[in-house]
Amino acid sequence: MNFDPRFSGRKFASVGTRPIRPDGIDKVTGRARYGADFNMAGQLVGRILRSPHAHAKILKIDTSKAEKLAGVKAVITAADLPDLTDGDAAMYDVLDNCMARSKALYDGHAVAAVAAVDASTARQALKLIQVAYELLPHVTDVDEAMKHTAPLINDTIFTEGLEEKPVKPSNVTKRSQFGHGDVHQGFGHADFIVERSFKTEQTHQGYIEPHACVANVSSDGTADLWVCTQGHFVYRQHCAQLLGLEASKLRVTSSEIGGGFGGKTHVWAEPVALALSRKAGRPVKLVMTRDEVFRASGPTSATSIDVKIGARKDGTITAAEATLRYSSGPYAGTWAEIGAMTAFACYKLDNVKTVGYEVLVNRPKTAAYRAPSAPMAAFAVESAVDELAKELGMDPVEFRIKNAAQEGTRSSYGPVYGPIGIGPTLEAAKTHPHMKAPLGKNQGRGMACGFWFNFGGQTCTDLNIGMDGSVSLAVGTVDVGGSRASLSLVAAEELGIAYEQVKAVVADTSSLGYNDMTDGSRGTFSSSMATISAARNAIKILRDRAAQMWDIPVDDVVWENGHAIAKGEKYGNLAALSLKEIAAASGKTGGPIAGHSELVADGAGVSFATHICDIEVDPETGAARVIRYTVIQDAGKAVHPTYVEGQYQGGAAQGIGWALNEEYIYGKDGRLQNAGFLDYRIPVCSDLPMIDTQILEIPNPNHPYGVRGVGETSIVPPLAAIANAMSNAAGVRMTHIPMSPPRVLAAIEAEREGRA
Amino acid sequence: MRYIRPLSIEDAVGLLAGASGTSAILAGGSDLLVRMKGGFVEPDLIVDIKAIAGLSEIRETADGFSIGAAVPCAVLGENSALKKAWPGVVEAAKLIGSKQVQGRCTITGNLCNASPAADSVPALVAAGAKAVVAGPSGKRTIAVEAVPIGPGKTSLSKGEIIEAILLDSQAPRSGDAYLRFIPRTEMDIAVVSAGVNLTIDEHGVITAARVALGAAAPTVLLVAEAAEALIGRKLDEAALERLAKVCAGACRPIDDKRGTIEFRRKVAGVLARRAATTAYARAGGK
Amino acid sequence: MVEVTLWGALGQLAGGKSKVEVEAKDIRELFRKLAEQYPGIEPWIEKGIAVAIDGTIYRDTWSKELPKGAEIFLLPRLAGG
Amino acid sequence: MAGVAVSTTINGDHVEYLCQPDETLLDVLRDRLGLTGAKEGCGTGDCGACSIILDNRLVCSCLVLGAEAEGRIVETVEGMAHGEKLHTLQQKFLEHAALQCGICTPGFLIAAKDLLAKNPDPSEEEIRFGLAGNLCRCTGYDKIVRAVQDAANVMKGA
Repeated sequence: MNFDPRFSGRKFASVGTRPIRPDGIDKVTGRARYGADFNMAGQLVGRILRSPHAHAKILKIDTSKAEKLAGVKAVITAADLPDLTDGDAAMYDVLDNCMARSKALYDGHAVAAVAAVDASTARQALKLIQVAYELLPHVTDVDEAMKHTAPLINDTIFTEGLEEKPVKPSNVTKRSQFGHGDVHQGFGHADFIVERSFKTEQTHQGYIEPHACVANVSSDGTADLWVCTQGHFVYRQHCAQLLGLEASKLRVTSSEIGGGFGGKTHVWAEPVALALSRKAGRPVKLVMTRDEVFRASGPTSATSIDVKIGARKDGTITAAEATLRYSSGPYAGTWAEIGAMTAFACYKLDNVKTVGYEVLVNRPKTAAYRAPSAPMAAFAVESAVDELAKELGMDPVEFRIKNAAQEGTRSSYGPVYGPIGIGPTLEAAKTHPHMKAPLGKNQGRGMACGFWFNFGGQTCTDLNIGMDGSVSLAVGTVDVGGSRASLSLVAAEELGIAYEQVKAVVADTSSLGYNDMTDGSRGTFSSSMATISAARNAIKILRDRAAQMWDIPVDDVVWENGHAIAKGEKYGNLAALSLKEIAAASGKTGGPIAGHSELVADGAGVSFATHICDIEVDPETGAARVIRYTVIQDAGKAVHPTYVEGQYQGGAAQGIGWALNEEYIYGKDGRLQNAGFLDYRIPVCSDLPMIDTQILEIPNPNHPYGVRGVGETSIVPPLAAIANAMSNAAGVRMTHIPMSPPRVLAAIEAEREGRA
Repeated sequence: MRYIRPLSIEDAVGLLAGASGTSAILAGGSDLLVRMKGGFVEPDLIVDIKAIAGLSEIRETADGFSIGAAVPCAVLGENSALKKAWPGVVEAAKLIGSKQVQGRCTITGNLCNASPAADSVPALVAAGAKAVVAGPSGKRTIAVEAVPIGPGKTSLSKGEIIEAILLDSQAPRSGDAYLRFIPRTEMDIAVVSAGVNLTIDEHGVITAARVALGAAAPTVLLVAEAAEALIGRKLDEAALERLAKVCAGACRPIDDKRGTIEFRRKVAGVLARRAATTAYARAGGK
Repeated sequence: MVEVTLWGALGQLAGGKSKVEVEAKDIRELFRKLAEQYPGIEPWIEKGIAVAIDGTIYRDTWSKELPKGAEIFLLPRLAGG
Repeated sequence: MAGVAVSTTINGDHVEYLCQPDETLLDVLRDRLGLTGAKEGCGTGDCGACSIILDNRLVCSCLVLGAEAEGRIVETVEGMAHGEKLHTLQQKFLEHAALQCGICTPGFLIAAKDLLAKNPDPSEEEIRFGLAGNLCRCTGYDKIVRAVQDAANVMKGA
């Protein structure tokens, strides 16, 4: 569906307003049901036994004592989840991650599970399971894992993407490369070259709701799964495949979701809960503890990145090059590839080359985290860009404006851009009052840009019009942050009715066609497209019914402002029929009125943001505090601006946490030392200032209203924006994220000593 | 597992002394329940001391204050006399965990948990606080710094309970202060911390001082040399400089997930200096 | 005939070419012909390849037409958060 | 383990239950009494999602034993609204879109209620420090702080 140019000048009736969300009341009164808030009669408590070792061969698992404990109804190991993946390597990895087969590959890797009548019995049962391990050498650092001497995590892995086929196995699963032009020649034309190496530590999405599900498998092969997920249709497919169930017989209902940010795009414990239920013959509720969430569910990659950028004296970048190494946990991933694609996407470059290496380490399987892989690449590139601007003596905003990509620019990842928003966000930053605000002692300002692709994907929506004229909208994309409100606005807009007349729900997998997950910033983009299409299909029927009611040809009926109107002089006496009137008569005019839509929502449209940030650094302790923050981002068209702002603010806050304090800390023994919210430090309320937002609206040519995805891009610039602010506040260039106080203080001291 | 809520200290002592398996005292529960959740302890007996008369009260005595073992830290902040006399101690108590945790946690529990990073302990040590210990063989009063003997270990023997923490009335022209370093603004465990308590004469010369450091060694450190660096002087730049140096030197910290040895040393000095400055001002020094 | 640009790894599988000519009217035909001409690419197509047509990225939309003179760019399929 | 019989008051109602001695009040509320408004985000007092008010004091219900509620007064998010009428804080959270996923919302509402009861006219800084025991991963706190500010203004005038 393309952008409807009629809308560029048109005032929307509903879209762009800020009503209260339909699921709000339940959420403020405690009635909303999340993953752990659902129970089934006779349910058991499921618990998972996890490896305490970073890397170990599983020699034997003795479950006999646990099975004999009174109240234990099922104990399972990998033998109860046999390999049905039929050569699908990616699914095999998912299976092995859910329940280790021959080896435990990280601290927290599941090795067995129990279902018992209550939590304390289940806990006791776990203690009775005896696992014999043979410890293997481990590696958790991405650079260490790449060395020839590193312990091999999987000796069947030979690096893909090399010119010559490797003869020895390696922890590097794949090399990827992007770019165009000739960087060697480009650097030859540069007057200034900045070359830096960076490292970022692993972070977790940090959703407040732990993974939770209730599984019920019947002996006839039908099953129900209640679960907090970003994509219940995808969970259905994966669980059905891993358990050998027919997809249509597994009904998955998505609960309210207490945060996902990419971490709930992947099955972790759900297949285990289903396997337990199958074996026990009773429903099983499985809720991860916070410790398990950190140890065994989706962190992002740790990275090591080298960047080299050259520019002429006039500020034109002549060449840019980056080598990016991303950890993917113990299974193959494509995270460095995405980093390599996004790294230089903001800029117009004649000569650019990026190389990515996917690296296995003994850490949890890497999962997507909001614009996955882009923040680390942007941290490295935008830090180097700032350094280069400094060397050139140019203002960092001007330098970026001079080199910003625009419509017609060949992107660093290949294709040529259509209309894009990087230039406008930079221009907006340049004139933003934040840029001119005075700074105090030990304070510094930084800015940085960010890019993300955004996705569309398979989407299906039902719009049913009740006989009272109210509209129920069933969508298949999980609502992670207010999309039921925005989709209701879109339905109201198309039908020409009030927002309050529409009630949006997220349908279960048996009630609606397949939908891809709510990922890649696609929720509102894709489902709004499907909603528009469904509404237009419903309008066709409404017109037809009105034509019947008037007994005139349907071609003479138009739909305007929620009414059927008979067009032409000859119908002058016919009063317009409201949606409500047509719906009331529907029983006599052909039955229920509904509109359906099944589509692949393509053309999500890339997204850009520019962030500005002020920080204050305590030079005696290295502590940094963000004192002012501004997000400027292109939304295409903001359907519900308040929730668009919310996405901008939330992404920025996550980025701030990542920049300053969040990190996975592993001991020498390869065990995670900070698997809790006490020492995995996500920002608290008193850590942050208000986060100002500026929404730009550069219509996406591929959406009828011009909507772009907005969910992810806002996490991309903060790491670099804060590093650049740190450089200006404390005079140190931090190349290691997070910029925790010990690291900052050490850098300040080194700088002092260097100067002395 | 049994949960018992005795009504007298004698009953509590009797229960604990007579217990055969592992037993735990429950006041605020903010350490105990976390350890139970993590599976680190599975007590056979939990003795909830909150129903014992007097243990949930702060009493003003002839000598100063007696803070019952079950008084939540939030209550310390609501006692204006205590806040006026010992602002540093109250600040420290109100830094533990969150508002929610402060509604439950106690300074006695913070002391008995024997974490090197306990927030209220350096402030109590600087203030010269004492602990009243009730046990099978009667009551005794010991210095607070004598309670923790190593991470997670105390000098209390089986059946002993700390019933109250005693603070003297603050001497004239005195002031205390406590500062800790955490990476966030709230909700963290101290990476390193410093408590300072000073008395000055009418000329602003320091006549008495106690300086204690937290998270700088296996147990709280009372740094005598730091006090010596201050006594007999005004709190000028040179005194502060020496204080910082002595404190940094006195630390025996470790590298861990919360900070490095080097960082803790440097910041211990910085915090001691800043806390001394505040304590001095509170004592009326200029 | 459309000119298709391949990304690095894919180019290696096409005999080191970064651009190939394919007679195809839509994405489905493009994938089929590519797999015929360069069998090494087939497993990648199975795993999922995205096609950028004049800068707009499409995933599995087989029926999407490839307009004459359009810029066709193959990209790895991405994950999102 | 022998169960402990508890008689208590929850949201103004007299409630009796039997619980295990090691069972937290959070588990009792959620699993025995069906009051799932309080959430378990961590179980260790670090996230505030299980916040309740116990005898007028804000606490994490994951750090309270069910047995301890004997004879005490418990307030949860389920008791904030009166019939159809939402508490001002609830209304303001909706109006300001102070929730995205909403999992932290009950804890924030309870903490904010406690904050405003003790300090009816808090500064932004006092709100931020007053709510620092409640983690939110979606909003960046901006809209939560604004909702509390607005609610404080309305409640002062009432």
